[in-house]
Amino acid sequence: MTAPDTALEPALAAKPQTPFQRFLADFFDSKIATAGLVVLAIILFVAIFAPWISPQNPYDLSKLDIMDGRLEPGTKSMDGKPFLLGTDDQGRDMLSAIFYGLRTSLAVGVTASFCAMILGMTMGLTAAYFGGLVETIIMRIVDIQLSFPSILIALILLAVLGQGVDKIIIALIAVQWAYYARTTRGTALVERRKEYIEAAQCLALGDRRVVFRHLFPNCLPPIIVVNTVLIANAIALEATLSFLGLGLPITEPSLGLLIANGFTYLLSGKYWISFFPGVALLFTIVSINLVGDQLRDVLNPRLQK
Amino acid sequence: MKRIFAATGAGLAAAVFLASAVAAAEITIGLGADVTSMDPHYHTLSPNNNIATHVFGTLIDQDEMQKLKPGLAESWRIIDDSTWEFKLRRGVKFHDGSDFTADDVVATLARVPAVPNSPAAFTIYTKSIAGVSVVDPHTMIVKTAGPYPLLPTDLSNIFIISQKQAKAATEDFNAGKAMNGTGPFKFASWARGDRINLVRNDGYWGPKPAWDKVTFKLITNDPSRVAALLAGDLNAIEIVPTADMAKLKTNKDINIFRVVSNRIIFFHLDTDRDVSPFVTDKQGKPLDRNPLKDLRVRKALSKALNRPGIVDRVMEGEAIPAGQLLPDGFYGTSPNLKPEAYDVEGARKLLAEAGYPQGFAITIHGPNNRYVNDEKIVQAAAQMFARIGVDAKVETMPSNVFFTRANKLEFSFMLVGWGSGTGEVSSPLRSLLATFDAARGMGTANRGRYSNKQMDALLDQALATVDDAKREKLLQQASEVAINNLGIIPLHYQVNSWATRKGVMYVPRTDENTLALEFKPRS
Amino acid sequence: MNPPVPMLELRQVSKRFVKRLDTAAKLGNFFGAGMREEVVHAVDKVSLAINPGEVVGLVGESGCGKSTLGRIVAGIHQANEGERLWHGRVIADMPAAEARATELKIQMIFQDPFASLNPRMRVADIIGEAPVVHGMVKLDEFDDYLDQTMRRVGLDPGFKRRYPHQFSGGQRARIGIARALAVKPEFLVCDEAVAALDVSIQAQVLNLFMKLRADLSLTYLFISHDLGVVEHLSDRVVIMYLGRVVEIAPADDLFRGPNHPYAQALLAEVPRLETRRRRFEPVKGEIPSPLDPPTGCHFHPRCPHATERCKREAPVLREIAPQRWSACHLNDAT
Amino acid sequence: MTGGSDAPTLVVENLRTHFFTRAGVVKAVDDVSFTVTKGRILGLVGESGSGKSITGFSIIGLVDPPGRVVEGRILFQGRDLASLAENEARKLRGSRIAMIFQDPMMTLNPVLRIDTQMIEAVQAHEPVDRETARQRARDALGKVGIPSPDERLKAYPHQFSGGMRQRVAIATALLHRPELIICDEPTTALDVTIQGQILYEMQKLCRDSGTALIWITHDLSVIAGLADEVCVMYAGRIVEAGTVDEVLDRPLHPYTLGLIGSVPSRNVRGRPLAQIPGMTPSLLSLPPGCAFRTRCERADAACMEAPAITLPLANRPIRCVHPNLAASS
Amino acid sequence: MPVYFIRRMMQSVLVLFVMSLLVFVGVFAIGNPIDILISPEADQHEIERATRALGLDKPLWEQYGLFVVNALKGDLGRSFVFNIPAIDLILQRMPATMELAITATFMGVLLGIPLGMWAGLRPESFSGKLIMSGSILGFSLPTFWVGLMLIMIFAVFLGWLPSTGRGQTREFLGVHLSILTWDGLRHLAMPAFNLALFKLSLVIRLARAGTREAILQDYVKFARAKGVSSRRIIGVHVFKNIMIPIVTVLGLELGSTIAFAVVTETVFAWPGMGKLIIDSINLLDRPVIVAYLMVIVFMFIFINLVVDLLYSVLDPRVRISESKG
Repeated sequence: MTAPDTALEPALAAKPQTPFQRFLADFFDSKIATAGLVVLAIILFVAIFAPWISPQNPYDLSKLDIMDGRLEPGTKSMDGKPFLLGTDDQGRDMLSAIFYGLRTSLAVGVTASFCAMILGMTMGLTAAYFGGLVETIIMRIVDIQLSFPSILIALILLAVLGQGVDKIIIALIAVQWAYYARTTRGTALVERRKEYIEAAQCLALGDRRVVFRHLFPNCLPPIIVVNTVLIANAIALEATLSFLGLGLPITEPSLGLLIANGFTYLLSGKYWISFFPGVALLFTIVSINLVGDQLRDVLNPRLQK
Repeated sequence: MKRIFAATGAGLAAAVFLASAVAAAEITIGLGADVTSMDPHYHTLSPNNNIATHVFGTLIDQDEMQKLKPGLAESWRIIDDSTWEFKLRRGVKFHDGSDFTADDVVATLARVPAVPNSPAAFTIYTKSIAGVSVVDPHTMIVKTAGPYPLLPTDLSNIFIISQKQAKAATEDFNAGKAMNGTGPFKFASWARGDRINLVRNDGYWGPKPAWDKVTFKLITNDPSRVAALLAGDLNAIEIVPTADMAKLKTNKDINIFRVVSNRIIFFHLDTDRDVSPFVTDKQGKPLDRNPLKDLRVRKALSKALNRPGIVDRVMEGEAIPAGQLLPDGFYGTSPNLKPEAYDVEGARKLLAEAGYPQGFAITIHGPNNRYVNDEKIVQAAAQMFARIGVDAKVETMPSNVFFTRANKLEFSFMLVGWGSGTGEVSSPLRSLLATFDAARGMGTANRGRYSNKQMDALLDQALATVDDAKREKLLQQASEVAINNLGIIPLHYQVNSWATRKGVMYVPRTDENTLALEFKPRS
Repeated sequence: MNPPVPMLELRQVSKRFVKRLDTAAKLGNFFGAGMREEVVHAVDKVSLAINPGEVVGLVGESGCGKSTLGRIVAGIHQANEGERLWHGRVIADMPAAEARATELKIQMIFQDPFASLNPRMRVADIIGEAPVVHGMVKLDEFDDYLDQTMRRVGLDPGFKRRYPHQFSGGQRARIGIARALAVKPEFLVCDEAVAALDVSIQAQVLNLFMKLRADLSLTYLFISHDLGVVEHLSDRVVIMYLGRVVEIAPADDLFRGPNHPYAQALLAEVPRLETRRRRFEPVKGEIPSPLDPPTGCHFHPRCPHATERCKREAPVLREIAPQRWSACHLNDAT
Repeated sequence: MTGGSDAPTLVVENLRTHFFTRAGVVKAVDDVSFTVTKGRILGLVGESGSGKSITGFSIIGLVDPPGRVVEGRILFQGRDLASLAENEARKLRGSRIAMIFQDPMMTLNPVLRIDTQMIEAVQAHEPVDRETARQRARDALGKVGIPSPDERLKAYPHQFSGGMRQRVAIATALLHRPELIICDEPTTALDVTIQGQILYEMQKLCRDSGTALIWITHDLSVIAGLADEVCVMYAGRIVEAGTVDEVLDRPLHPYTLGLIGSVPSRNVRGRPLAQIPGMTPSLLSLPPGCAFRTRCERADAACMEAPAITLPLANRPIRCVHPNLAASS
Repeated sequence: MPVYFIRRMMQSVLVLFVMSLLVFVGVFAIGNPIDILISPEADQHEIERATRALGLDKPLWEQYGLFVVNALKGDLGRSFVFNIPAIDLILQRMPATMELAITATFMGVLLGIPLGMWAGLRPESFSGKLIMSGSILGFSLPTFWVGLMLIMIFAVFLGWLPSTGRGQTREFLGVHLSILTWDGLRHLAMPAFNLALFKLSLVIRLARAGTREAILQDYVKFARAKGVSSRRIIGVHVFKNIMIPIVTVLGLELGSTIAFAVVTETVFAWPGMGKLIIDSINLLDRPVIVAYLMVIVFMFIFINLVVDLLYSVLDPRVRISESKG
């Protein structure tokens, strides 16, 4: 009567998936999200290999010739090189500039969000796990920070710090860490009350082990979702700050700065200086958001079955 | 089409009325910089002065080429080196109907230093005055501390208020209560940051303004301003963005008016210190001596600049290559000074002669929101320096940071500009190139700490010479010394431009002022 | 003859959950806002002794504190007051290493087969983590040990590389049991361990519990709201109401004739297969909020026999017959 | 299989409700037939995934996509509900047929007051003014034993306990004196003493007003005390039906037998329970033939054919080729 | 309730203190306002006079102390540039920004909720997917770019709407509002839409997610079982439930809408606070920066208060909690 039942449900037995495989299968279920991921992959490839695939190094001023400035897409330079997407006012090949700009934008967005994630997650986990005064202090700071518009914080911070990739990354981290801290703490508080954590405590596993082996991995999914959204936000915010004249140095333009530079030429019909970077930015943010949306759905425990 | 759209709406009567009134005698002008105060003596800032020029009069006016011409003073003469007599215009009335007399001038001069909290007072134009005496209501004597030939020029910047407003506070002007001048337009209203409304002063002593009502709209964003003009919301705009110039020129509905300005764009360079912070060898190690102290190096850098290229590509033709401090024809400019020709080979040779055959590395600093295309010019220059082996890095920043750092002498090589409000060459010579002497107000903007005894002597002499012809000679000599020695590297003069809807004409001005009086319907 | 030393004993254990006032609230009170700390007496001075090999059922309705009591026994919650003894020794006073060893002897089986397993760990890790961390098995023996543990609870060791979501509810319950068994416990606290399972699966798991008890001579504290399950499994039954124990009795005696009015009501309400088309005559009233429990005897508002005294005075748990304890003033009268 | 003398309130014939998911067609309800008579209680028993709840939803017409009633007739007082237009069906819902759900914490809209939710239920079927509707709601609350109904009408659901909310749901169901109430495990989430109260109310209601009741549950013990007839469901099909006494005392189907054996109170204390081996199969991948085959001790080659409903004894429909006739003697 | 206020007040005082300190140190670190404001021809004497006039000759801590003392008296200082009380300057500009932000929020709500609910009710339909794709675009497009595109299309090419500026205003309760005139409305339309785009996308997503979740809830099924019409279920049961997150998020977003007006105001030359803060940062007009931040913080506190109150109205489960959330 008490014979061990070894028969697993056939449906389950047929597909021995790891959570990751299951996650992949769910993810690719949506065509539009898959398309987003493909676009994102192309963008990432371009960004990473920009120095090897760009016709020109747009960041090296000695490679530019101002006499090539503002050429229309498809025209040839003075020494015969074609400019597929035209040039900007400095004679920068727009195609190369977009490749490099993607690189900068993504680097800024990803680095800033990643650093903010590390900082925010540490803070959030610390707050959730220790509780008490530590939690009160951390969460007050988070509250204060979140009760203030991000763009203003970035604006003032950048005014103080000055320009530069490092500066804008610092500003973006300062703006974003609080979101991670809040999300992490919220999730950690929910997960902490779950029975598997109690089980781990009951098994007399050490605090650190409980936090890092049990609590932390289960807090990750919402943070990953927040992360994709915030990377997109960081890229858009950087573009906006560049538009407002703060942010990156002019010689190493990100997509936002390229748009801002071309902005002045829009009404004069030289659309390509602003338009193509705008399209690149659009594709980047949309694809990240598409992927993020799908991640949200796939990782949402309530929609999971 | 717009009319039709408006007429279908609820505000039908008002819209039609407004629309027809525009055709009659109204003009709406888009301004590119914000007006901070209505007080004519609070802050010497071009947008403020521009509005004040409409409402208030000055003893001496500047014409469109900044030549002095009689204003509220019909004539003036020198009695001795430090005594001037002014004959005031008769029959001039303030907007409130009271007569203009010498007492108003006295009251004005007394108010100028008494405006509280001014961040940039008009006292820079009155400090030479030692005493004023009224001979009769229309004659007055002004005594200066020493020989001071620039008195008329300075006075052309002082707006005369009525003695009734002698004690008025800045707030009273801002609220419009004290806006009582002798100018061609009366103040009507000011919506801060948005618009200023003026109405015609029918009792104006000079030529009758063409407009019953003038509206200045403040649209600091360049494309927005152009768009507003194209959309027909504005009749005219100032500071036409260079980027849009080409397109606007081909637009049949738009007229463009351009004139060279009194603003020069140039590079200031550290010719003082033996080790300059941003000049290094190509590996980034400090050099044992500062190459910028070597005239040959400066010359090489100047030759490396393709001025016509910058004018054509960066400035879209809206600039003129510069060879000295003010465009030819301005008082004190030298006919002998011409823009340096673009000569890469010559530049390389000079560098080699100076001991830098491989070049060196330098960082060019510049503001990114102060001058037309400032950021782009710096980049273009960096490109050009790269061609003669000088590795130039570019660092631009908002002007608030830039000027604070520049004043602390943190830079080695920087892009700056200078507009001569006085319209003559002593202004840039004194501020940019004279040896720094804070107490005397010499070299106040000499951020390269250029110092040349010969130039200093010539300038001092000129500033004490009241005779115009003699002074001009001295100023020309001083210019030649400073420019040939490359105390600064001139780049170009900006071109001031205005764009109007078809049917409105403007007389472009070198001083950047946008005067409603000078807009005329095409007759 | 001295009574045997109980394996596990609780003495006057209380657990309160307090929502404290913050600075602002204190400041508000200074101006007369009249804010109070919210205190839930989840467990109120409960004493309990469990002998080796015994199965004690702990019964009560929602909010009665039975789960909290279970967690105190398992060492997950610390009691605010009172002592927990293991073979007569206070666990809190033991040296750290010994205390930890003791905690491992007391394990818990949880209710929710979904939430009680870490979704990001493989079955092998879920079961095997603790014995490895605590050095209870050598690495080269680990696989054998794991297989043996899995087989013991009726799981195919071939599935040890899988994740919890790939198992059915009943299998998950088995994984939870295997996890507890892996550290060689002597005492198991089962908190509603079968409540979430279907009847047919529930029967399998109950059978497993009984088999393990026989094989490994385990002692159980079996917490459940299902009187049928408790009746089937337990030697003795403890009934709780709003944080207090109202009756303790051997299972046979209790189901033959409950003493406490609450126990009587509870037993009367239990639907049974044997009773057909009965007329339900329910006990009146709602279960009060543990935030604001009634004065005196917590059950008095619903009790058909309540007197004035019941409103004022909380009855103590008294031994009314050998092995039978009850907390009711009615027992004083006779 | 009917025990009553009145005309049946509801006759379900060969009902099939399928869910068309990406993974395949889930036959949640597969060829289900039964009859409910006025004033009597039909128990629908099964474990999770047996299709008992979907049967309830199919009757009241609330099967959500991707689910769909694909076959069968649902005759309510002679009208076939399965063929009604949505608007016609809506008119029946809440007035002639009502339903009570499992989780009382979820069935009331948390942001609407009780009176709003009850008045809309009144006004959905009768064009009465608010005051009359409120009066009706108040009476209904009083009837299910809610004290001071006037006050409670103005309250929000969160101010009620679980038991009280279930009473409100019952009161709402009673507003139009329906002929049929479908109760989907309405006491599962409640404590024993509160369950007793609810069962009491429902029983009284059925006795007093002659409403027919379908009581869906997994708990055989509740059925034993409450129902008149019982249908046992397994994997979307009814495997056995009959009166409560017949089915519980003399189960014919091996599954019913196992189910009864699994109830602890039925067994000798401390002895192993008579369990059913294995686990409930996924509806997506049912074994061919009899769905219970893989867990059945009696299974043989004959079970590879899907068994049809047979009547081995009078009024004892069963879906099994090896009915346990010996036990029923 | 009183405790709730005390808690909010304590938080706000802390925020105000920290913000003002940061701005003081920040502006000090950026540069010297005199360098920007003064005429470059000014001599040493004039520079010193101006420095004294603006109180910048004192050490930073003393300047800050003075500011705190004055702020407690309700005086946030005078603008360096405009020489009028900074707070007046901001209050003059505030109606324009508030008008823009509130109009944008309303646009977002009025368009977003129906679209979002539609997409939530028909998640698999073409229109539902189209709405969602649109909302992702709205999320992703940088505000400034959209602003310029709007000007290009509606002002330059089509000539339907005025390109920039605020248009005619009419005074109402002492505040100049452009929403009260036809001309003003025409000017408001584009910037408000530009600013609303992000909110709109947000509302669509919230409404869609809320609807999708709500229609699966038992109470919706129960309402259907009661025979309630689907129009009432969607319009009352679902609607009231999705309003809770929307009101909360939008209320909190109103603050950042006001802040993000910086960009829209720059593009559309809208004379609001946002343009003022950018200019003030450029001119290092510290009193205005400080006063602006103070006003924003106060506004946030006020908005939070209103949101909390609204929240307790919309969601009866939430009292203005006497205990910590």
